[in-house]
Amino acid sequence: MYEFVAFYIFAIATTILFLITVMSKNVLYSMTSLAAGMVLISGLFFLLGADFLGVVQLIVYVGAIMALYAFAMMFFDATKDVKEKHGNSTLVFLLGGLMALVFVIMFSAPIIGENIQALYPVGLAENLGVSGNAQDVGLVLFTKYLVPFEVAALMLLVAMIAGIILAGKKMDYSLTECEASDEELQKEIKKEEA
Amino acid sequence: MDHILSILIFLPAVAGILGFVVDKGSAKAYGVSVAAVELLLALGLWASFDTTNPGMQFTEFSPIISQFGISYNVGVDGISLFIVIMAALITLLGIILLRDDTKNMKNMIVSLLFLEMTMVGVFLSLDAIIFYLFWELSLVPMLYIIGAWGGADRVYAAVKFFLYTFAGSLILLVGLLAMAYLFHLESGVWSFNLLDWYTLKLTPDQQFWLFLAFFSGFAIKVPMFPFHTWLPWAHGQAPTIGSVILAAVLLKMGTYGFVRFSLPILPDASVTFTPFIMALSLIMVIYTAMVAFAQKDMKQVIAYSSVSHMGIIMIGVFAMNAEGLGGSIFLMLSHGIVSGALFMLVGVIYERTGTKIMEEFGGLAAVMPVYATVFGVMLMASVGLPLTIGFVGEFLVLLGFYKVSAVGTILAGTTIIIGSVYMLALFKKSFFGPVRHEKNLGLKDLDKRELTALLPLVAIVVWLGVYPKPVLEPIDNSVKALLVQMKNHAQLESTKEAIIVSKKEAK
Amino acid sequence: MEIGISHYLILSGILFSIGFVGVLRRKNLLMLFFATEIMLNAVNIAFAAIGNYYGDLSGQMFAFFIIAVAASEVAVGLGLLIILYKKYGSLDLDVISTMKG
Amino acid sequence: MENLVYIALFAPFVGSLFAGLFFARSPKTHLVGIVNSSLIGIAFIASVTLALHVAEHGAVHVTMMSWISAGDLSIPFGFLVDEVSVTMMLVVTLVSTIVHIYSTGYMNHDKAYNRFFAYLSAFVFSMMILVMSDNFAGLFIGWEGVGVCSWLLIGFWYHKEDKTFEENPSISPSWAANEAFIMNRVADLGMLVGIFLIYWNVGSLQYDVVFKALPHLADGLLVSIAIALFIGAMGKSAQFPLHTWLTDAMEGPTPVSALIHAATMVTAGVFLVIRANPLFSLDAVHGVSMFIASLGAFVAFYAASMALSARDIKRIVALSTLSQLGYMFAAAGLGAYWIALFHLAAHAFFKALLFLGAGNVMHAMDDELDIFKMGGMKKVMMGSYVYMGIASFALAGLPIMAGFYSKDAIIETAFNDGSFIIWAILVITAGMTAFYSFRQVFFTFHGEERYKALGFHPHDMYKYVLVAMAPLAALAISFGWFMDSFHEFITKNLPDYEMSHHTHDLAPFLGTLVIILALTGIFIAWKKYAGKGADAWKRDEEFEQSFVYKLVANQYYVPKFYDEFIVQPYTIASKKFWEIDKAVVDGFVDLIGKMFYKSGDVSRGMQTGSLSAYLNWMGVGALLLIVTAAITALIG
Repeated sequence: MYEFVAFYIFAIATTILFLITVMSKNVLYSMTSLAAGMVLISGLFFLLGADFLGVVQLIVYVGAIMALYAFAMMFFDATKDVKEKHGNSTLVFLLGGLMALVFVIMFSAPIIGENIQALYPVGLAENLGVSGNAQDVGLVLFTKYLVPFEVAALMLLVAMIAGIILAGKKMDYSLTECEASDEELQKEIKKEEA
Repeated sequence: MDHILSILIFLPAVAGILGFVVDKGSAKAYGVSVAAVELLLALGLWASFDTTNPGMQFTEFSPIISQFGISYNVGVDGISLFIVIMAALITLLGIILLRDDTKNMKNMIVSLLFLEMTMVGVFLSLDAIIFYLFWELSLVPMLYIIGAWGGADRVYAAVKFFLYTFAGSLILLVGLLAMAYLFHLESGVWSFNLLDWYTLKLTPDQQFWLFLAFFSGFAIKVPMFPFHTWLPWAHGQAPTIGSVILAAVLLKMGTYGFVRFSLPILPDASVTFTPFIMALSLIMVIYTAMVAFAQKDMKQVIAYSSVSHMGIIMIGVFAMNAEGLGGSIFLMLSHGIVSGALFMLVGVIYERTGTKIMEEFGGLAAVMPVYATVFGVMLMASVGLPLTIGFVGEFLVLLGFYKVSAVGTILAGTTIIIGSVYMLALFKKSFFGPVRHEKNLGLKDLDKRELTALLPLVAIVVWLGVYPKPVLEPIDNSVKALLVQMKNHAQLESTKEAIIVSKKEAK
Repeated sequence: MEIGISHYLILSGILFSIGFVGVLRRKNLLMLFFATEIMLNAVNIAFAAIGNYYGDLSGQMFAFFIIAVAASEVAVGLGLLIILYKKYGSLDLDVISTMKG
Repeated sequence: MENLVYIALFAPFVGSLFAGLFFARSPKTHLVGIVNSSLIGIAFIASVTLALHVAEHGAVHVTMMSWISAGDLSIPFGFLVDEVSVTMMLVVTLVSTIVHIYSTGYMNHDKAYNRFFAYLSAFVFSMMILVMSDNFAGLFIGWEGVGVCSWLLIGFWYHKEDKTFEENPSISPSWAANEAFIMNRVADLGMLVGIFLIYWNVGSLQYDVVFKALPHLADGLLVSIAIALFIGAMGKSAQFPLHTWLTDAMEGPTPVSALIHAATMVTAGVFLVIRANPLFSLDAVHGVSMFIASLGAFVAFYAASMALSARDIKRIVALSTLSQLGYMFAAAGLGAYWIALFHLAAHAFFKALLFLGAGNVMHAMDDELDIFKMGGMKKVMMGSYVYMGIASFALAGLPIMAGFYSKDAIIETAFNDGSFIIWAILVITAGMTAFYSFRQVFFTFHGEERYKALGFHPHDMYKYVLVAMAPLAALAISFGWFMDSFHEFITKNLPDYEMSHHTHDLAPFLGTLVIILALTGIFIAWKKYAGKGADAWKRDEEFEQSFVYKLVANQYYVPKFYDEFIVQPYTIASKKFWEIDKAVVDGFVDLIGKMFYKSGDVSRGMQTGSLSAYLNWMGVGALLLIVTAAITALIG
């Protein structure tokens, strides 16, 4: 009963919050509701017994990614309403609705393949005398998924460097197309000289 | 002699790669010498070939992907031996005939050498995947030859040639994979080895669909009516050497495919489809011969005549007796030699006058007597005059097919009438009558380079016309073995009846 | 009332569709990023749910990697967005379309 | 003896190679003419020796080597010299020798003198293969070989331009050559079918094997084989309806017409029927044989009627050849094979003589062919006049002459067989033959000297040429005297044909009837055409407007018919097919290609460059994929 209530609360709340994210004209509202939705999703993870994942979700998504968005927002004009064209929104909702419908049909249909066996069953760590989700995850992550994990680490490093280079250095100049901004710069310089 | 087949296949390829570093001026000499070595090797193969053994000889086998039974597997028998020799010969003579001022000579030589590799590879491979590899690779050099050295519409022609034949061979590939899958189902192991496939007994229903898949690949290559329209375009736009090799060797890949794949693997379906093939072939023979008669361009006449003759070859392949099948393989050789020579001859006059339209000529016999004589010999071989190479094959094919259908043979036999109609009309328009243009009066007769390329062909035309035995005997042996294998392999009684290895046995 | 895997999957599908609608509807690049995040999270839920259902940790593992990918995507993507904004002064997709066929 | 067979066979071939390979491009040299003539002469001498040997010891059979062997089929190059083939060999080599010698004079002024001898000797070689071969495939080699040589030689003056049908019914040498080749090929197809039938039912193509097996075959099959082979014979021997090429073949040089289109090649069809007599004399194929005889009689009359009005000196002779071939077929069809062969030989001699004489006239008249432009030429061309006179007497079948014996025998055969219609036609034709051949002689050599007014300066042929023609003249006169010994010689191999007593008793009467008719024909010709003075220039214009004259003069409109109903429709159909090929067959292929281009063009609109549009499309695609996946999952 407890799970039932918790699931529905989380589910309905995330749905509403994400709908706000998608529909809102204001970037700030969108971002805020997105962050809130993320938090609630971590709740779902806890419900599913994926404690570690829930924590990671909280730390990485809400802590890191949303913070990144928030900082990025400073470069843009966040107060302005986002201009949207709603010319073919019926098509969009039709597609989205159809998609949702298909998913619902798909997933509510009896699940086929009952004979699938777990490759890395929960409770692996119990053999070692310890228990808990974090322990299980650690065991699998650093044995079977060691190479992907390291690759992911490398990817994050590369992404970090890329982010820094793209956004960080020489914030005044455009790195890709210089001519336009150069002219502007020169104009400004001339103005200053004058 | 251990790895002679591999040497035969890869010598031109290696030489082709080395060809990139050869000096521009000596490219032709390089090409000639490589092709000559290749021809000598092929002749050496013939010399050490055991003519009494109908099976595969000089086989080489080394696995490539053993899980799927894909292996490098080559071998030669009486059926493929002479086609390989012909391919080597035609390539050599074609290179000799190249003009010294051909642009990008080096690239041309390299393309030709690669083409030679693929041609030899197709005829020697005994593994379906290797076969398919060479089969598709052969398109690439040809595409370049047409697309780079061709006439005004060369790109259209090259693309049409490529896409058309490529589309067909993709279906062939599906057929080959399906065949391997069926083999796997039956025997539990994967194998693309042709000789393994020969042992597989398929139900007539399976054979039906596989035959259709094989047919679409091979028939477009042959090219059978109504899939022939890429050919006039390709010939019309290709440079002389391209047309020569296309007509002489590349088309034979289609009929060879029928002989090597469709007949022995799918004997029941082959017999079931015989009326269908016969109908298409007869249309090919008569219809394209008539179209050839309507042409104004000399090269197009010969292009369409190629289609018409390929129809006769197809009829022979599906005669299902030793006479017809042996004859059709001989006819492949003879058509290769004759049509190759005819395209060379057209190239000669095109180089001199810059036109191939027959109306522009007239009276060439007086201006270029040697040229006219060589053309005349080839013309007579083309219309199947006895004691020329053309007769032996045509006679045997018609003789063999008579057993299958008398009416069909009479209709196919009209080729000797309508074939001579368009060829003689061509000859009359261009060689007889008064010289129509002043400028044609000063045309030079064949020079040494052209004679070197053409006289061997004339000699072969006469030699194999008078004494075809050295070639016909190994072919006959292998063909009989093939028919025996088909007969043992057939599922239906009616098929067994239709296949006649020897009449004595039939009685 | 038992909450089964279907519930989670349906929720995941609905959230994914919401993200999908966002992707289709929004013209602002930043909003597109948000929508993408929603879709990624929806998938994460599905992974976690299925993993839970089968008692297998692989689902969670994939969710981890997805989070890692999402993080790097945001890092690079935001950098690109800033450059785009500086160049065009806007993040509207219709404004920055250059590859017309 | 074996060597002699090879000498007889290959001497002409050597000559052909000699002229063709070594002298093809060198200027005219008499060496070629002399060497080739002597090589053919050697072949003749070898043939004579062989004939003597055969007469004494029987047939010589040699096998040189195997030619084609595939499956069960095995065809050797085998040569059979028996009574029949040696007769043909004698005729061929003798006439060829004389024609070769004649040609050294006739072709003296021609640039392509060497080439001519190469072709002519090649023809003799092919003809020798044809008659000497011991199997049907070998026969077919010669059959096609003579066809090609005939094509080369008819088109010898290939440089002449095409004329309209009204100007020159043969259009041009090259056209006539092609016509001859193609028409022969039509018949060759029949022959090939016959060969196929024989092979699949007998298993061999050797004459002896085949003939031994024939009685065991089914009746229907035998009839088919006979019909197929006879179709082949019809083409080569120019029987109706495949006859038009023969008159057009006169475009070739006259020695060619004499050798190929009168004496030897055109008789190949008759030879085939004689050779295959075990087949044609079977009861089962009696119908076919009767058809052969009837067709022969019809052609005899049909050709003679056309000859009545022809004005072209060579056409007259060609048509008379056609007519005489009809006689031969009539005899062969009625079972009198040896008489057919006898007439074949006799005809070869006098017809060659006639042609060579006509050649002399042409030579003298600068290749003018119209007999209306000649007349009274016996003064200037005494030698040719005598020769042509002798040949015409022989052709008309007057007593003592060769033609009398052979033709009379054929007419008697028809009478004996009880085929009175054939008999009547042949008798009437004999009268017509006498008329037209002497019409030609009188027009040319007697009467008003019209050529003078037209500015010709004729002179007779070289002396040595005239001397060389003498053997032919001698044989044209005397060949008939050897009828009995020939009969004895040939019936060792061919079935004898016995006249009934009734016929035998009536023979003198029948002979006289024929002679009277012939003499009447000659007399009418004399009355009408040998006159002098102004009358000689006049032509019966009223008659020339009549339907019958027009019909005959236009060769019964058969060439017109062929042109209208075969050549033209074929050409039009070819062009239509080409258009169909381009528009429909190729068009369909291009349509597929265009479809792809078009779809690309249409879908190019999707590339708006706007990312959101792309995303929309991606959404559609994703949805489609998911739907597909869902449906597959549901089905599976």
